[in-house]
Amino acid sequence: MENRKGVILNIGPVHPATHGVLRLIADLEGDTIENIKVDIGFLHRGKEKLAEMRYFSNYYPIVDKLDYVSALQMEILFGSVVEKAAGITLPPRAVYIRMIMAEIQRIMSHLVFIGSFGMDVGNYTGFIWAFREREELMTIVESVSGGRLAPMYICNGGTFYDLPENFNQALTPVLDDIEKKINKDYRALFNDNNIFVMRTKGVGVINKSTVIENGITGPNMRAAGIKRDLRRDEPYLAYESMDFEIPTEESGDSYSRFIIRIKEIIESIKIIRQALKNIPTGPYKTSVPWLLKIPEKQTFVRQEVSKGEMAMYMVTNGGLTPYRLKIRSPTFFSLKMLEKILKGSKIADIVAVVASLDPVMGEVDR
Amino acid sequence: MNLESEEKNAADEFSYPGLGDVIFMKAEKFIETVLNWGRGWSLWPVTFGTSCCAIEMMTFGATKVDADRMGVLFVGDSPRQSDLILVSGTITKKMARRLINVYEQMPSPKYVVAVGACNISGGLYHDSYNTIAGIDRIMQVDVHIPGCPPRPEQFQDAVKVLRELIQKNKIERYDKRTS
Amino acid sequence: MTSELVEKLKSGLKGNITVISDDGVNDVVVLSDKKLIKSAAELIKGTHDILFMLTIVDRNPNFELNYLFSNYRNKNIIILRVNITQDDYKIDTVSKVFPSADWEEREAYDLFGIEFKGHPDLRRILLPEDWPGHPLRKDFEVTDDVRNWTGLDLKF
Amino acid sequence: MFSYVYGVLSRFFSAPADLIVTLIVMLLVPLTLVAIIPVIIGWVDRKYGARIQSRWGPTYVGPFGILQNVADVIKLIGKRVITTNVDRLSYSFVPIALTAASFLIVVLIPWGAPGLYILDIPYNLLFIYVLMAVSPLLILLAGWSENNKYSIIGGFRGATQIATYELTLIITILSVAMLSGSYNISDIVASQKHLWYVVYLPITFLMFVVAGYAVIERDPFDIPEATQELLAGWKIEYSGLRYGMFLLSDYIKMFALSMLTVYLFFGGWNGPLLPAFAWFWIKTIIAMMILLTPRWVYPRLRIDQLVKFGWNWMLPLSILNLLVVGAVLLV
Repeated sequence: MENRKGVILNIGPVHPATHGVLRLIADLEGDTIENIKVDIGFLHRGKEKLAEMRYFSNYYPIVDKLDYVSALQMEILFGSVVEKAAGITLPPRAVYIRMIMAEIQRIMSHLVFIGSFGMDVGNYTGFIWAFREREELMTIVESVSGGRLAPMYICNGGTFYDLPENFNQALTPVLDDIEKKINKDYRALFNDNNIFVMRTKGVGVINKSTVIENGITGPNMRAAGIKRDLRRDEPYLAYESMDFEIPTEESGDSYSRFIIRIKEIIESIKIIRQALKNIPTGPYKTSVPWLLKIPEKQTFVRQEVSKGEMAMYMVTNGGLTPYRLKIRSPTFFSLKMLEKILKGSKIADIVAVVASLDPVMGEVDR
Repeated sequence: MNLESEEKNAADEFSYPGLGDVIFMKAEKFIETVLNWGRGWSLWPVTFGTSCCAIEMMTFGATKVDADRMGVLFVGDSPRQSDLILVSGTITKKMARRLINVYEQMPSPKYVVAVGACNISGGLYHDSYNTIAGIDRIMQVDVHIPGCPPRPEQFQDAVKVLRELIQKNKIERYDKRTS
Repeated sequence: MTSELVEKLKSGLKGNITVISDDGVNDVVVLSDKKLIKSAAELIKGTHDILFMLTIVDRNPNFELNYLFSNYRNKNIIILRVNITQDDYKIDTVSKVFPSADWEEREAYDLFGIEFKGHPDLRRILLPEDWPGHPLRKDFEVTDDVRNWTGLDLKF
Repeated sequence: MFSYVYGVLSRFFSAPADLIVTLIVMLLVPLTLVAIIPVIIGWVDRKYGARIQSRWGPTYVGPFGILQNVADVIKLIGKRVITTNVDRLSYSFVPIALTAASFLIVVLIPWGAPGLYILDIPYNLLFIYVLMAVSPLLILLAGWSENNKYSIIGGFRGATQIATYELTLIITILSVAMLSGSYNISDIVASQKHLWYVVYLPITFLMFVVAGYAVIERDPFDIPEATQELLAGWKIEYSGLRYGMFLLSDYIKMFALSMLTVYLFFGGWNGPLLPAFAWFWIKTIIAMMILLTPRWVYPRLRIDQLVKFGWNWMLPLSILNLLVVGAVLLV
């Protein structure tokens, strides 16, 4: 970068559009990006070290803050790792409760995506609307778990509480409302909005080879045309008995990444409706001692969370705490590619592309 | 005898404020009251959102609570145009200098709200190697919001508390004159 | 398919491997020598697309590296386990073969201090350049000094 | 209006004093307007945007939060100013110049009834256009003087954008002027007595609104100050009262644009039954509400898309439009 003519612009870590604390160092020539570097780690809170200091049951609140917009999915993932290592089987009702909560959380996470994507391309109304719909679901999560962003609902061997009475009656109208609004209001504000399409179509194209090269997973991968979803390919909770589609798009640009998430919300609503119909009665947890001892073992579990394939690799040595817990975050892999796909685009595209990848820095930096 | 004369001298030296002084003092106080009224009702924040609390901060700006009602306008503009820094989220050691940097760029009068358990005592990460256990270690905080993360309504409450402090002129900053 | 890969690895690496479990989906292959990692990665490249994750376990004083490879076509996973001993914490990079290993190796360098020979851009990724020590090692203790340090003196 | 006020005041004051008093009053009127209009429009904007977003907007300060912007202004007045390495002269000059421009707009524009001017000059439409479009130089100067990377990028963007759309704006104004044969707003309004120009010139009207939007830098054309990209763009280093001046001039321009739209295309104060004044304000408020809407509905354009659109479509179309109008007039 010695003989440059332009400006080096430092975007972030405190910037309205960097979704927390992502830092991008752009080498500019006028309004065009010559070169860009990604700097992460501003939210590195040492969660993997903290896992070695916490009991298995006491690590859940920290797991919540991994991907804080889909905290329940993180809890479910960690719960599955512990249960697989300790050989605990879940009662069928707990499986269904977990699946319903995971899908609710997926919708909420995608709504945050829609909102922040809208705001980042300059549409403040989209942000407010998405958060309005999210708040309705948040009320449901609150009534189930007592918490909002960090619900602390999953425990070893099931869930802390059973679903409340009238859960079905409370959830169904909310789902109907969201489905209606996505098909009408959001379509008017985003899909049929010429300027929105102009800003996002053909911007930040990630093709199949880039996906495979960087190990990108989740909606960003499906937007590039690879049909893969761990819920279908490697079913974990009760997903194999559910009937749902895996939406894919071909172009791999920011617009298709947006469309994928819109479609996934609809599929999640479908899953929740089926699960509500088929949910078995019975106990919602098996009793597991609070202080769990897991023998020497290496356990690997991966699940499809809202950002992609998240995995945990837990090494235990017979103690009360994990000996080592490695967390694989999906966005950690997709951020690297920004250096490649942003070259030659305009400053305004940085914002649109970063938002379309839906990074959550809590999960990237861990 | 000695004591009496001293008292007498003190009485002689004490002078009542003249009419001009009174008017000046009253006017100064009035101007200060008006300014503080404006400051209390127009708190534009720097959204220093680093982690989980940032999402609740965004909810605070969205429909349910609507920060705009009490004059908290999320302009998202530069620190130069902001009065309030909402430090929402864990501050890591890599971030600490950036926080101070942003804070120093804000023109005074400026106020600091520390959001969440992480910024009060370290919270969940009190024994982590890379976080700052409470931002009181590096800056002066006016209002703390407890919770992990706090509810949006608590943000509203914090703004109310801060406004009352401002309007009663109870905020003393040690760096009042520096910037 | 993976057991085919195990056979391929066995022949390609002249038997310098031990297979722990062979259930067809979740193989753990232990390499006897860390110099073999590059050729092993090249053999795996044919059937697996990405380095899914790289888990490092501190078996004080040795390190155990678990390379977990995955692909986009099926649910096959292979775990390649290498031990590096305390004489030097160095190993060949696989980021030339699997580009997705780039940031994972930087993270391992950052948090454990393992040097990856031939890595194109081996800098710290999560912590600042002048952060002292490698925190995820077992001998790094979170003392009060570490906790009370505000990090304001960090340059980077 | 000057002579009217002079006539009224000369009854109360003797020979030299009456002129001075009249001058003071004539200065105070636009100053008050400059102060009050942004406060009201700012409140309307915030409240209207909030309702679109199913929020409430300001509610606490005053009835319906109408004093919210007063509080903002008071706060901005009491704010200290920090600057680092700025070019002091040009840094201080830009907000004052922009405020002066908006002050002059208020002085020159007619206020909703025939003859209700603060100052009547024959070519007031041209003058108002110049005052609205004077900003590219000032924006570039501001961006440069602040000595900040964001501000200089914002400054160049602003200069590019406004320079692109100024041409379209003046050509659309030209076609209206050709049709009416005058650059005076009163004459233009008078010539629309029977039919509004929006019927004759629908394309011109659309182009006028779009170009006007781009020139006053309102969303979705707020590219020079794009919050999510450049924080505040060319305004980034301004704080306190100077920033307040920018907000003020933005809203005055917004208001002037909606007034001009009514004057040029919707017949100004012409209308049956109701008095002229009422007609004008009804039309202006409707126009303003419509013009306030796009900010809350559209995302921001990218600078290259905007410039391409300007040079490839807007300018050729406006020239073609001008030629057609000229040909029709000749025939």
